[in-house]
Amino acid sequence: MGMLEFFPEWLQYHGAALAVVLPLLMGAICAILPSERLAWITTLIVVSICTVTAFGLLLVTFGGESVIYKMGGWDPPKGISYVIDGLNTPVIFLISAMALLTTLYGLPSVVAEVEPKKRAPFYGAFLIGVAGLLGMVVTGDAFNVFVFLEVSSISTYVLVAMGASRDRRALAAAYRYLILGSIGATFFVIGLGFLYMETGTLNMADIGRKLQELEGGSRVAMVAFGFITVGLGLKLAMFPLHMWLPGAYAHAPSFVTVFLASTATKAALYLMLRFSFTVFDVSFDYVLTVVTYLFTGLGCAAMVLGSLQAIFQTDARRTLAYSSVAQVGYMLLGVGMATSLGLTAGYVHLLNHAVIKGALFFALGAFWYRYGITRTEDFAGLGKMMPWTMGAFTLGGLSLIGVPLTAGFISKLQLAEAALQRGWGWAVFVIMATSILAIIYIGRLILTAYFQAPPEIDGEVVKRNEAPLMMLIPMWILVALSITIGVNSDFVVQAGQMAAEVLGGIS
Amino acid sequence: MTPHVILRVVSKLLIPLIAMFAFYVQFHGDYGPGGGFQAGVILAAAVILYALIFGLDEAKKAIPPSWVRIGMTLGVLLYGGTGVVTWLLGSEFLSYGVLTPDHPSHGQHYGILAVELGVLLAVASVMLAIFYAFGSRQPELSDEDW
Amino acid sequence: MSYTPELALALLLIIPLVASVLIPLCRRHANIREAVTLISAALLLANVIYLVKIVAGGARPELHLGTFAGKFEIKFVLEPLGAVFAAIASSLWIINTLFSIGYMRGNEEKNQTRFYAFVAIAIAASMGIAASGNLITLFVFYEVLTLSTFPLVTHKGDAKAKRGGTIYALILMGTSLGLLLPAVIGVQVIAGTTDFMVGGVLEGKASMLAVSILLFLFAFGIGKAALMPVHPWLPNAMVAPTPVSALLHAVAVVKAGVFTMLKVVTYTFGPAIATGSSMSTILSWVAAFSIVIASIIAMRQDNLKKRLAYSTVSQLSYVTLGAMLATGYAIIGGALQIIMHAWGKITLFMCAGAIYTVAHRGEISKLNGLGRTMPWVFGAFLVGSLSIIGAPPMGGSWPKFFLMAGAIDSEKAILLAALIVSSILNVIYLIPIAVRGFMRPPDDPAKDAVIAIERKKHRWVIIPPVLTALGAFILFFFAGDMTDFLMPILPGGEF
Amino acid sequence: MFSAIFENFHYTIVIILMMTGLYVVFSSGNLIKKLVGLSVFQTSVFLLYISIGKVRGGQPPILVDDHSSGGEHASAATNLLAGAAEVPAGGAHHASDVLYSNPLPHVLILTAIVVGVATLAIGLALTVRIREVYGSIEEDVINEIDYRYNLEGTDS
Repeated sequence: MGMLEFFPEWLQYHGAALAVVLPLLMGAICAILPSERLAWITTLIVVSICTVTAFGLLLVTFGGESVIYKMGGWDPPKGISYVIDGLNTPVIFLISAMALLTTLYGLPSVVAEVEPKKRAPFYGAFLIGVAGLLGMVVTGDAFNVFVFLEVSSISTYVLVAMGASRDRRALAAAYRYLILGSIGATFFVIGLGFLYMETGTLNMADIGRKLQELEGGSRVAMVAFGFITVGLGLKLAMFPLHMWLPGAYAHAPSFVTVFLASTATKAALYLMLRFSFTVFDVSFDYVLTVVTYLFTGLGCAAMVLGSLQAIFQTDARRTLAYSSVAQVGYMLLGVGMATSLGLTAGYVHLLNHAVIKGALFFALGAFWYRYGITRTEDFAGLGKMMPWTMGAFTLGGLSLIGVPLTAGFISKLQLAEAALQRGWGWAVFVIMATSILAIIYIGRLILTAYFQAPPEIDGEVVKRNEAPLMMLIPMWILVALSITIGVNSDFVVQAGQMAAEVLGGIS
Repeated sequence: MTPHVILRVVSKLLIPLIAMFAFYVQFHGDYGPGGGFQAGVILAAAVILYALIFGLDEAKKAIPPSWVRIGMTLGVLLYGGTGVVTWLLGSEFLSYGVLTPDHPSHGQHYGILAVELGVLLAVASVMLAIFYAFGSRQPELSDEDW
Repeated sequence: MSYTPELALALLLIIPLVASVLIPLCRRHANIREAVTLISAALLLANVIYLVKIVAGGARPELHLGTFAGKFEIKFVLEPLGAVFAAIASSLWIINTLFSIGYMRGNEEKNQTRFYAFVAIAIAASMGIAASGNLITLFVFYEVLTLSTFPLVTHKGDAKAKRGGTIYALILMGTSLGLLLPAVIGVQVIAGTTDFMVGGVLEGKASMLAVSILLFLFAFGIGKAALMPVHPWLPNAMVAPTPVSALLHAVAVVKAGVFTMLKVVTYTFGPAIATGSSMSTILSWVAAFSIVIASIIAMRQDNLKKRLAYSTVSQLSYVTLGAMLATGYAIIGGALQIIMHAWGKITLFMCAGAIYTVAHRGEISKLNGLGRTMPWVFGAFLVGSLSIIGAPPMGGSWPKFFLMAGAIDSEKAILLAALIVSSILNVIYLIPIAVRGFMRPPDDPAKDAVIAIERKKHRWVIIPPVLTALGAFILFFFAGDMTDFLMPILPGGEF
Repeated sequence: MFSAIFENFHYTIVIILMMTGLYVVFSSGNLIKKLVGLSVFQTSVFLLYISIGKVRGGQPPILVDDHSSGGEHASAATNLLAGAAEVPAGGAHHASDVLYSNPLPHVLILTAIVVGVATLAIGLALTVRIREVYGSIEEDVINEIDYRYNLEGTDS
C-alpha cells in the first residue's frame, strides 16, 4: 500500500476520533452561521476531510492492521475506545464519501427544497447526523454506540421534518420515524443494560471475551441479545419493523433521502453484524438460531413482500423505499447464512446497494428539482426531458435488478453462490424471483419515461431541461462506480472478505 | 402583564438562589453528586421561572435568543475545544493529563472543569432554546378550539 | 503489436464496440455512418475468417480479462462451435446492414443512428457469447445482448412496441436471472469451475438429481432458445423493424440461445452425462412438442412475420432436440441447424421486409400474384423455404438428416416421427406463400403495376435476400467441411 | 411465586412501566399521548439501569476519604469500576474499605435522560407543526388526510 505514505502517522491513529469530532463540532458552528453559502462551504470542507481521513483508515486496514484509539487516554475496557478494523472502515468510508457527494448535490437541491432561514441549521443538523453515524460505526464501547445512535437519529428526525416546506407529509413521517426510532433505541439500551448485568463491562471486545468465558452466558445474555436484535432491527428496517422507512424516504428532502438511503440503514446493519458476530458469537446456540432462522426468514420475507409492495406504489420514491426494504432483506439473507461466503456477500451487497440506491435517489431528486415529479405516472417523457438524469436512473435501475456488468450483479452472484455453498438451493430462487420483481418495478418507471410522450402544458410540449451540473456529477460518479464494480469488483469483494474475516462466522 | 405581587417578590428572591444553586451543583460536581448537566438544567430553570412570572418578552430582553444560540455552540466548542487542545499537545482526544505534563492529575482537574463548563453552557442554552421555541409560537387558534 | 490470434480474439469485441461509438459520432452524415457500419462489418468478417482458420488448425486462442466477484473469471476461448457462431453473425451482419440501409431509408424510419449503434453493440455481445470461455462470461454477454436488443425491438416507440418490448424483456431477463443464473452458479459450486471443456466438467462430480435439475434450469433458463413455454417473446418481438427481426431473431439472439444450449450440453455436462439423465429424455419430448405445436401455430398465422416467428420457434427446437439427444450425430446436426437455419430464415425475413417496403403488405392473404411483380424476392423466398423445410439440395437438408440419424441412434421412434411430421408441416405453412405469389392472379393488377415501378427505387432490400438464398443453396455443398470442422467438439472427436 | 415478585420489586415496577409506556405508544391515536407513552417507556429503562447499579449495603458513590491527592482519586475511581464488574455476580467485596454502589449506570443514564429530553423536544415540536399544517393531532385524521392526498394527488 504505497498510498498510505501520503497519510501522516498522526492521522492514521487520531483519524478515528477526528472523523467523529470534526463534524460534531463544526455542526454546532454551522447552526449559527449567518450565511447558507458559508454553511455549505464549511460542510463541504468538513466532509472532505472526513472522506480523506476515512480513506486513510481504509488503507490502514487494507494493510491488515487494526487500530484501537483510546479516548481520553484511558485504556480499554475502562475508557471508551474507538476501534478501526476491517469490519468498519469500509462503512466509515462509505458514510463519509456519501456525505461528500450529497453535500455537492445539496448546493442546488437544498436551495430548492428547504426554506432560506433554515438552510444553515439544516447543514448543521446534517453534519451532526454524519458525526452520529460515523461515531456509532467507529466506537468500540457499547453504550457509546447508543449515544451516537441517538445523535444520528435525532438529527435525522429533524432533517426528515425539514421536508415539510415541500411536502407536509414529511412531518407525519418524521413523527412516525421518531416514535419507532426511539422505541428501537430504547430496546437497544435495555439490551445493553442486561448485557452489562451479565458481564459488568461495556467495552464491546471485553463483553465478547467475557461472554466467551461464560460460554454464551445465562438467560440474561439471551434476553439482552433479543432486545438488541429488535432494537437494531428497527433501525435497519428489518422486515416487519420497516414501517417508518417508506414515509421517511418518500417525504424527506431529496438530499436527506439520498444520504439516509445509502448510509443510515447500512450503519445499523453494521452494528447488527458487530453485535451478532463479535460481541455475541454464532457459536452460542441462541445466536445461531436467531441468525439462521430469524435473519434468513425475515430477510426472505422482506425480499418478497418489499418487492411486491414496491410494485404497487404510485410514488416513485416510495417504490424505491420499499425496494430498500427488500434490499436489506438480501443483506440479512447473506448474514443469515453465517458462513464466510455469506457474510462476504451480505457485506458486499451493503456497499453496493448504497452506491446503487444513492444514484437512484439522486436522479429522483433531480426530477423533483426540475419538474416537481415524484409520482410514477408523471415519469412520462422524462427520457426526452432529462436524458442524462434518466440515463443515470436507467443504469442505476439495471444495477438494482442485477444485470451483468453492474454492481447489483456482483451482489447477487455472490449471494447465490454462498447460498448454494450452504446448501440452500431455495434461497437462490428467492433471490432470483425477487430480481424478477425488481425488473417489474424498475421497468415500469423506465418504460413510462421512454415510451410516453412528454406532457403538454398549454398546448406546448414540455421542453428539455437537464438537471444542473452539480446534481449530475455526484449522480454519475455513483453510476460509474456501480459499473466499475460490475466490471472489476476486486476491491469491494476484498472489503467483504476482510469484514468476514473479522466476523468469523461458522465454518 | 402584571404578575401577582407575591409571585413577583418570591421569584425575585428565588431566582438568584436558583442560579447560585446551579453553580454550586456545577462546581461541587467534583466531589459530590452534580455536574454540568444538572447545573445547566437548574440554571435554565431560573430563567424559565423568570419568563413564567414576568413574561417571555422580558425574559428575552434579559437573555436574548441570539445569546442562547451562541451559548449552545460555545458550550459544545468549549467541550470539543478542550479535546482539540489535548490533540494539539500531542495526546489523545480529551486526554487531560497533557494539560499539565509535570502533574497529570492537575491537568485532569482543569480539563474536567472546562468540559463541565461547556456542558453547563450547552445544556442551559438548549433548555432555554427549547423553551423559547415553544413559548414564542403564536397559536393561530384560540384556546377554545384546542 | 503484431496480429496474433489473441489480438484477433480481442478484436472480435473491439471492432463492433468501436463501431457503436463511431456511429453516433457520425450521426449528421448518414452515408458516412452506414459506411462505418459496413467497414467494421467487413473488418470483423475478415477477422473471424482468420480465427476460423486458426481454430480449424486445432488451436484454441485464449484471452483472460481478469476475475470479478472473487473466483468468477472473464475469459475468452474460441472453439469450433463458437467460431461457427461468430462466422454466421459477422457474415450476416454485412448482408443485413445492406438490407437495413434499404429498409430504414425506404420506410423513412426515425432514430436510425440509434438503430445502427445498438445493432453494433448487439453484434459485440454476440461475439462475446461466441468467444466466451466459461459460463459466467457467456451469461454476462447473454444479458448484454438482451439489453442491447431491447431498444431495437421497441424501435418504433409506440404502445404496441412497448407492449412487445415488455414481454420480450420480461421473459428473457426473467428466465435468465431466475433460472440460468442459478444454474451457472450451481455449476460453479458443484464443479468448482464454469469453464467449457470437451467432455464436460460435471463428470463424476454431480449426482443424477443435480444433473437433472441443472439440465432443467438450463433448458428453460436459456429463454433465447425459445423452448415452449418460454417462447412468447419471439412472436412479440416481431413489432421490431424487419432488419431487426432478420438479424436478431433469425441470427444473433435466437442463435445465441440455441448455441448456449449446445455449448452447455457438450462442454458443461458432456454428452455422456446428458444422455444418462432421464431429464434429457423429458426435455427432448418438450423440444419435439415445441417443434410440432409451433409449426401448427405458424400455419394459422396470416401475418407473414408472425408466421416466420413461429416457424423460428419450431426450428430452434430442432437444435434443442439435438442437444438433448446428445449423440454425436444429434449434436453435429444441431450445430449444422444453427448455420443452415440462420441463412434460410434471414432470407425469409428479408423477403418479408422487402415485400413490406416495396408493396407495404404484411399479410399473407394479400400476397396473391405479387410474385409476378417481384420475382426475385419470391424466388429467394422459395429457396429459403425449401432450405428451412430441409429439401435437398438446400443447406437445410443436412441438419434434418443428422438429427434423424441421431434419433435413430438413440432409438427414439417418437422423436423421429415428430421430425417427419414437422417437415410435412413446414411444407404446408411455407410453400403456399411462394405459390400464392407466383400462381394466384393478382387481386388488383393496377396496384401491382405501381409496385413494379416502386420496386426500382428499393434495390437494396431486394439484393440481400437473393444473396442469402444463394448462400443457403451453396452451403449444401460445404456440409462435409463444416462437419469436419465441428468434429473436435465431440469427446473422442468422432460420432 | 409472590415472594419472587416482591423480592425483585424494582423489576416489577420497571416491567409495569415499560409495558404501560409501550401500550400507550401503540394504542393511543393522539400524538401527544404517544409521546407521553414514549417518555414513560424510556423512564422505565432509566429505573432499570439505576436499580442494577445498587449494591446491597453500598453507599452513595462519593469519596469519603481524603481526596486531596489526585493520584488516589484516580485509583479510587479505578476501584469503583472494578467493583462494578463484580456487581452482577452478587458479592461485592473489594480492597477498598468502603462499599460503594456502582456509579456507572447513573452516569450512563444521565446521558440517556438527555437523549430522552432531546427526543421529546423534537417530538413535541413536530406535533406543534403537525397541528399547524394538518389541523389535528389525531393519527387517524392525519392518515385519512394523507390517504386522500395520495389518491387525488392534490391538496383538496
